Amino acid sequence: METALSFTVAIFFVVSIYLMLSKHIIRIVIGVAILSNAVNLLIFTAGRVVREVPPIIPEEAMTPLTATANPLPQALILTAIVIAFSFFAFLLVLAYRAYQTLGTDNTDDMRLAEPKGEGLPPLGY
Amino acid sequence: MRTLILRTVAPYLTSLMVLFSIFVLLRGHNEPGGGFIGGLIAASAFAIYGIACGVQAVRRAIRFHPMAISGAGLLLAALAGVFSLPFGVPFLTGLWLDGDPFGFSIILSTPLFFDIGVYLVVVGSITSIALALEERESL
Amino acid sequence: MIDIVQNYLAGTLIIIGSAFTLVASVGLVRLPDVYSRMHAASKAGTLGSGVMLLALAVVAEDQATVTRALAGILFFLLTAPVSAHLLAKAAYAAGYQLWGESVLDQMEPVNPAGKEKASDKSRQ
Amino acid sequence: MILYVNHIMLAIIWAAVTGSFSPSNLLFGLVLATGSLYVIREQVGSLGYFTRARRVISLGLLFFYELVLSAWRVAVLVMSPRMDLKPGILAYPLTLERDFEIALLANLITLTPGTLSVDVAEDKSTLYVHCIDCSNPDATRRDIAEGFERKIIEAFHPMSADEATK
Amino acid sequence: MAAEAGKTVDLSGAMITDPVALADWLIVAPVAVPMIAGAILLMLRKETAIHASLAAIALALVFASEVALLVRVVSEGPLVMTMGRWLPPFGISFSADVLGVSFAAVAGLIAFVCSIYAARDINTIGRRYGFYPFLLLMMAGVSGVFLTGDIFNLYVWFEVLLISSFGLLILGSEREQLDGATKYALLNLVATTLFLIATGYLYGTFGTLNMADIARKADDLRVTGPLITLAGLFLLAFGMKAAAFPVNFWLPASYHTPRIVTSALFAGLLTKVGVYALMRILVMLLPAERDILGQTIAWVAVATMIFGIVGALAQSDIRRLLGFIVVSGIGTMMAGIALASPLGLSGAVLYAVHSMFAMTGLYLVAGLIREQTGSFSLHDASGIYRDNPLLAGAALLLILAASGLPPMSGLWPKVFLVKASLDVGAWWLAASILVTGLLTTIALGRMFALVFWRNGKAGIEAKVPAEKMRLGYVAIGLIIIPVAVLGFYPEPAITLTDAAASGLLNPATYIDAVFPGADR
Amino acid sequence: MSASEAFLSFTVLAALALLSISFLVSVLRVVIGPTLPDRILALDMLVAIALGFIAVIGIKTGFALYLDIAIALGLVGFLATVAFARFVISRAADSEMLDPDEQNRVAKKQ
Amino acid sequence: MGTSAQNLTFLALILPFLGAIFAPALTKAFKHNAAWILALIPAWIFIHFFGFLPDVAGGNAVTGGFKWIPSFNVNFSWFLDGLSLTFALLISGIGALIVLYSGGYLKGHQHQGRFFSYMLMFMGAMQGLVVSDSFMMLFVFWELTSITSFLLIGFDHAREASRRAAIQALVVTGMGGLSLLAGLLVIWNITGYSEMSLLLLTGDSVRDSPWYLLALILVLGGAFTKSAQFPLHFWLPNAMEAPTPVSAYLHSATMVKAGVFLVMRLNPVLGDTVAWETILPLFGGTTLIIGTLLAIRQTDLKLMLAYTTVASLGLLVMLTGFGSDKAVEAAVLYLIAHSLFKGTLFMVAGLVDHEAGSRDVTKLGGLRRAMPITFAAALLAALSMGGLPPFSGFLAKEEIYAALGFQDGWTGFLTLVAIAGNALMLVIGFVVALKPFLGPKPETLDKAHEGPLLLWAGPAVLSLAGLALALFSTAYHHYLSSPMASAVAGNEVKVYISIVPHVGLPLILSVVTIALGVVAYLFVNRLRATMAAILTAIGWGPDKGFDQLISGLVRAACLITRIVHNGRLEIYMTMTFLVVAVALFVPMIWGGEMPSMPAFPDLEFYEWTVLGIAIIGLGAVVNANDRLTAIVSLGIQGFAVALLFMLLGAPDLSFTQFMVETLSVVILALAMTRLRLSPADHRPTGEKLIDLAVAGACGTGFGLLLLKITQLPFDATLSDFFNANARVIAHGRNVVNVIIVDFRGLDTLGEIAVVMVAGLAILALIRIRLGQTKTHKPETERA
Ligand code: NA
Ligand code: NA
Repeated sequence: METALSFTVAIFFVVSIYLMLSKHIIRIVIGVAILSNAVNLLIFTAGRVVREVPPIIPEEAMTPLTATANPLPQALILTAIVIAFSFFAFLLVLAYRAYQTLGTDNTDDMRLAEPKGEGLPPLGY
Repeated sequence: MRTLILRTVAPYLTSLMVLFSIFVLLRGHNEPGGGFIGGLIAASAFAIYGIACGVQAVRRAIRFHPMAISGAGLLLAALAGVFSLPFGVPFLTGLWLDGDPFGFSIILSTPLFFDIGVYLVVVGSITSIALALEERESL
Repeated sequence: MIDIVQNYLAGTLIIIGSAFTLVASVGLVRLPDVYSRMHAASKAGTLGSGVMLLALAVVAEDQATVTRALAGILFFLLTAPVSAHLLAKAAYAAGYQLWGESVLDQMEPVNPAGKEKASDKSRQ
Repeated sequence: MILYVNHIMLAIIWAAVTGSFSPSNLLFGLVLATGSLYVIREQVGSLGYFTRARRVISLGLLFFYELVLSAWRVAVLVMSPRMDLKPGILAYPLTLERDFEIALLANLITLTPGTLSVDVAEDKSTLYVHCIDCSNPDATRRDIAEGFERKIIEAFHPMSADEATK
Repeated sequence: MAAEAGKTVDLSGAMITDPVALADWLIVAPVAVPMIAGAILLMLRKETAIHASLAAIALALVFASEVALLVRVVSEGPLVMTMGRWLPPFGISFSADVLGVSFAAVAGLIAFVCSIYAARDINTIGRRYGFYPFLLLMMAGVSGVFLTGDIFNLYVWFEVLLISSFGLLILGSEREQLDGATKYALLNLVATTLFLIATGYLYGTFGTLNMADIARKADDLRVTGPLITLAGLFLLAFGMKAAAFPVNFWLPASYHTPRIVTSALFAGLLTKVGVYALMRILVMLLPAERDILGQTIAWVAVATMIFGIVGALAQSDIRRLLGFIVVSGIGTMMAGIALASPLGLSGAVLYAVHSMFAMTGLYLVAGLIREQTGSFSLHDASGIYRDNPLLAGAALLLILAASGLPPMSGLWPKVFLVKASLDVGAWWLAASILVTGLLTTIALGRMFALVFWRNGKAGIEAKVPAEKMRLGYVAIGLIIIPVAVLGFYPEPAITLTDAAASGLLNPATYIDAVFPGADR
Repeated sequence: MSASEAFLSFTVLAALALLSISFLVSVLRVVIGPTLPDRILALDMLVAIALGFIAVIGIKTGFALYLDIAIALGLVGFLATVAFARFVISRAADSEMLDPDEQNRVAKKQ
Repeated sequence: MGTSAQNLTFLALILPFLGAIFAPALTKAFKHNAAWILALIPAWIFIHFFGFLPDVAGGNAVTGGFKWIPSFNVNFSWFLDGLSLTFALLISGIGALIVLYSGGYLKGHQHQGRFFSYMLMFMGAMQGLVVSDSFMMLFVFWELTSITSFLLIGFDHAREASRRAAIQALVVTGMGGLSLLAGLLVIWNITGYSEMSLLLLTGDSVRDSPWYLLALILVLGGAFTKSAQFPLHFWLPNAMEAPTPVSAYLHSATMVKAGVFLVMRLNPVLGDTVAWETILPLFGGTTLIIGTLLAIRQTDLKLMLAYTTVASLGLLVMLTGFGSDKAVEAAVLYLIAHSLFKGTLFMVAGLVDHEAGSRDVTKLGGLRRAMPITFAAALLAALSMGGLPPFSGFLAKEEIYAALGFQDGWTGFLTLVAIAGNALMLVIGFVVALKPFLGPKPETLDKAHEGPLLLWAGPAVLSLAGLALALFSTAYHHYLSSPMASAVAGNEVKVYISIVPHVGLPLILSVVTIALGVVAYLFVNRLRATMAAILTAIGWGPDKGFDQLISGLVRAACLITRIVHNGRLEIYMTMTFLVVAVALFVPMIWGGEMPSMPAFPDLEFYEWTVLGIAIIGLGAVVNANDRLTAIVSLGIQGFAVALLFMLLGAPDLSFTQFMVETLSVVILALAMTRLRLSPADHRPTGEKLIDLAVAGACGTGFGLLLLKITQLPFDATLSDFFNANARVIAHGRNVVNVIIVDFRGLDTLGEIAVVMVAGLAILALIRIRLGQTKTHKPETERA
């Protein structure tokens, strides 16, 4: 299972990075969303995989009766998902505002902070 | 959105979803769920309500500014952590009051208040985002 | 004894449910326009998932799960037609045409949302 | 009165969902229901009374029957090698006036054979229905009028005094 | 309420049984106080009048608690509190050592000063849309970074401060702000994601997240585990946060776009967090791997210094110029990490502290320059030496500091780092540090000549009310005091940074504090 | 394993197979489109299939807790459709907002 | 040294700085007469140091100080031997006179107080420099002299020339300072000593070290820049932009001598090697000749003096590097004499400028009647400069010729250089001292008259001191020159020369020099014209070069920065991920951390399906032509991940993932509604391939590393603990939730802080619109 997941994680990364490398702001934002999934799967896999047994203690027991899926990476991923979602939302709205204000979805044209063809600073004293 | 059908169904759906979200919140300690998921469900409910009946309806419905709710959530969660201060135990130590007040096992405890804080933060923030976006739409 | 009945019933239900779901998916592919496809999704699809939830309720060992499964089905029945309606309304308002061989369209003359599209749309 | 009914219903749903009908849980459900109803206080109009329960159940039964039937028909249609379709949108003149009833009708229509509510006219006079077999629009209109619409009127329309005592 | 269910259970195997003294809560205060204050301000978002004072009080409290904590840590060694009473490594430990608390205290002071400056600079709309909550939450994040002893928790605090910085960055929504924020946000997101990825790998390898636990397990895993690759990933992730070349693009793209007080805050807090993390993770947790990467880090340091200061020379906008100087300073700190000798690390920490003060101060000065002259441009701004000698004097002192010239704070760390480089024969590293110092002198000297000495359009009247200027002076003065003290009498600070460096190089006391009595 | 249990586990596998096919078929509709509402509809369908999938997995593993996920999924799946419909309608209000290939599709019957 | 003396010396070191603080207020109160009060500071310091003379003349060094930065082994400690004490006396003595002179010179100036302040700070820095025992203290004061001189040169800040000169001085001397720092640190590393007093005892260990040459070059880098050795001399004439008191003090008597001081100080340590005795005379000699030639070319009094200062510094460096005790004696005598006559002449030049309104020799003349005292002082100084008896300059010149001689080709050559230089300096001295005062008086100068006491006191005292030293040469040698020469030579040296001329080679050379000088004075105008023609023909000098260097630096910086920081997010991203790929693969391959070949995964068919759907969804996202397809496809892969979590025993994750994916899609749809986005990928195919390669490398790297890690044994201690205690102690059956709210509650606290702040930030982003806040126009758009 870990092998298949490692392979899947690799594909997730390839796709997300490929999208993030584009100049299209929305594609980049979508890439960010996929990146978060890639990372979550990565953490999940790194914590090793046990199928189908959730880490929930049965009503009648005080500890799990069988080997369960590793709960810690799940908790970590939950935190990471929430954080990633917050960032995703922010980025998306930022992209939206940037598009609205700057009038372009091409990051090559978003160059106000570091404008093209800037002049030299004063050469005198 | 101008559709009678959605506008009619949405309030009921919303209240059902809010109810469900609280259920998920309270059960989180023992079954899948918890403050975050509960909060997301409630926020989804308000989003539907907002799309169907307009942002102002939601704002009136929740009375407080969503971000204020969010702030209250963070405050509650942090205070749940600080609550352990007089007991000579570290920050965020769980403290329980045993009991079974509602027939199913909710135990009053600092982790519960912490989780409620999480719930409020998520409801507040996500609702705020959805409403702000929706409001902008309907300009 | 109860177990056996539960198992057979649940097994049957999930086969029925998944079959309906498959049919709905096939319909999604085979039917000619978005409005027709909605019929497949909103009927066979809803029934399929509903039946499978029911199966879960059947095998459940506590009453809480049963009531929750039924509540879930209720939620689903409440939302499925609304989504179909919204999608159809949206598609129509946005000007997505009916299938070319549709026999009737009584909607557009009186629908203000579609008005601007009406002029350039050939009518059946 | 109406809110009270809603309260009870929501509290019962709460109990059903949590799986415990203990008094304290029902009480708690009532508290929660208050909260969630408060949220929609503007939209809640009058809803029916317990006396309508029988008619509502009757409507429900009809609906489940139609749902299964419709699913089956669609399945057959989809799986048949040569789909013989005559789709179209028809206008259905509404006699219902209240939003709740119109919405209910529209949803029921959507869930039943070969029909799909596309929209309600602004003036609530017409329901536009997409039919997968629109070869006989009048028959379809009649089916709706005598099926769901009538049942809805029975179940939810304001009753005259004598009806209430039946 | 304290009726604890665990009474019948033996807790000693799972929980800390010693009671926690009230004084130990000092370690939580730097995170909890700003967080609670931020939440309250958010709830009072319409009461903008009280925001500034409430935030200042909270930040003063934070600073005070950090100073008190520093006193304790210096006298008693690392202080640890494991949250939720769980035994480490199961609960999240806050482990305050000299390194972390020193950084935290400096950050606290800077945030406090910025809150004072902001009181004059941020209008009602800025307040209502959360300037102070952002500031406070950022401070909570920064404190969390410096205090936590858990690597995933470190990630969380990184994100807290990052999202708060987003908020500060976009407040105002000017056109170039949006552009800058887009780059800042995306590239920083990549950086923190890399950090998260590396943490995931680390967990998969070590099975633990507690830093002290990792430090004591690293020796065993060195044989089988891919620790070099992990160290490389951490280096990249934190290098990016620190704005090291060639992954520093986000900083020059954005630092000049927001309100000046935000730039000042960023200059003081953000990149240093990355430097701190590099020290903590690479030097303390993975020392053998850091040795292997040492040469790489050194070249990264050189490139960062040189490209940074070259960038500064190319700028017309004062804020952008300062942004590049921040970058080149990062290179200098990386040099210390590359050397990882006691002197080099002490120098790097000292440099970080110096840079936090000096760069914040310079950005605040830039703000007043704009108010006086109406421009941030070297082309236009002028005449301050004539119109406002006090500001010019303050600026000069900060320029001296940033250039590493006596008698201000920049001198000693630079000397430390040059000496540490020469100690190992890395003359090229020493030369880069010195050349960077010279080029910084040129860049800032030119700025001083153009903006302060040159008289432009004659007689620009200061349009700013004196009262408003006064608050700005107070803020800048509060920055200059430590800058001067670090220059004139650096001994106390050096004692601290030496202790910080030795704590990094000999983590035994740190580990013992987290796992008292445990056998290493 | 009793006969009923064997039956159940067989039907579970069969159902999973049917659902797997349904998944792929619906995904196909998302990919081929051709119109926006088609894709939205297919996504809606996917939610329904996922719901069934969850139910079947719940039966397979014996964990009823999956039910809550299914309910929540039903609810938010609805939200997604509402939002998409909202999206389509507001774009319709300003047809220039349509992507060019979508514009072609809307106008293709001319 | 007793405690009280120690305290007094410390007071002497910091008093100028304290004075600097109060100078503006004093000047505000007493106007220019504050000079009288402020001059008491250097005067008292002079007296304080004067008291050390007998002790030092007896061969003892005065030391003292206290710990400053013990952790770095840096002390605040002083070391007063013959060399530093002489310098200290010159600095404080001339300093007192300069303060008075400044009082008169800048009388009524708006910022006279500030000027006093800078002057005193400079004085303190210089004082500290020469008495420093510890390297770091020396360096600190060294840099402080650069900084204070920056402020003084730029005093007249409104003029661009002043600003340029100030920056030039700062850059050149600052560069030297850093070189010095490096040199001192290298020496510190070689010897382990960071104190002069200790270092002077271990010269051999430095000379024998393989790092010697590096240390030498670095130290000389400091000395040569400060002492304006060719080709780094250009900043000094430009520094004449400063008010004349600055020129008189910094650029003749004190600061520029710091380099010579350093060379002299380290002569016992670094000297006596081939490198030392080649480099120093070479640079010194060249500077001497070029300095004098350039001086001839000038018509401005101050510039002429400035170039002769350059020349003199060259001479001093040459002598110090010559390598004999005699040469050291000569250097010491010349240094003292030069300080006195050059200080005088600068002040005279300032006085003339102040009274006559011009410093152009071609426009000056006939002032002898109007300014008799000034004329007298100028004459005395010029004679000393010319090396005529009975002045201290004469003693120096005699000793120079005695030291150089014509022993071999090299010394003969250096002697010729010295003769030429001295002759030309004599010319300049005469031009400065005689030309303004003799001959007819132009009408424009009618109003000129003698300046006030404040102005002429300085030149008068200094010029007389130049005479007095020569007349009382025995005392002079006993107390000053011999101790100083001993300190420089590193061994006991006695100076005997007096105004009674040596009969022999030195005298002959002196006569030749004077004769040459007189002849040249007669042809000075022709010489000047010739030099001007030559310089015009060359057309380029280091001064111009400085401007070219700075603007070239700025241009190059722009070029580089516009390429590296080009404002294109796409490039930034590509670069970043390229580094990611490198960071993954290089250590993995190089450190041998690759995974082993895995077995084919054993998956159920529905697990394959879910993975397949995820991958199809990803493909659809990449392929999507319009954004809605992309969004819907995004939803597909998200749902697939959620299903995967469900299959892998993570219901909470699955739950959250479903919710989050849906909400992401919803927010996307809401936000995208009004955007009119072009559907196409903006990239041409070539770029796509590059991006794909980068993405592929990163993805493969992440996958391989993950595989490697999953092949390791896993330590599940933490999870076992959580499972064991979740219900028992923390009362929760859902272990994941217990971790979230209890075991790792702090993570969650941070997490909700993120959510809250994100909500607020998004609100701010949506709500605050352009122009709603107090706007400031973007600066960056101006170009
Ligand atoms: Na690209
Ligand atoms: Na949970």
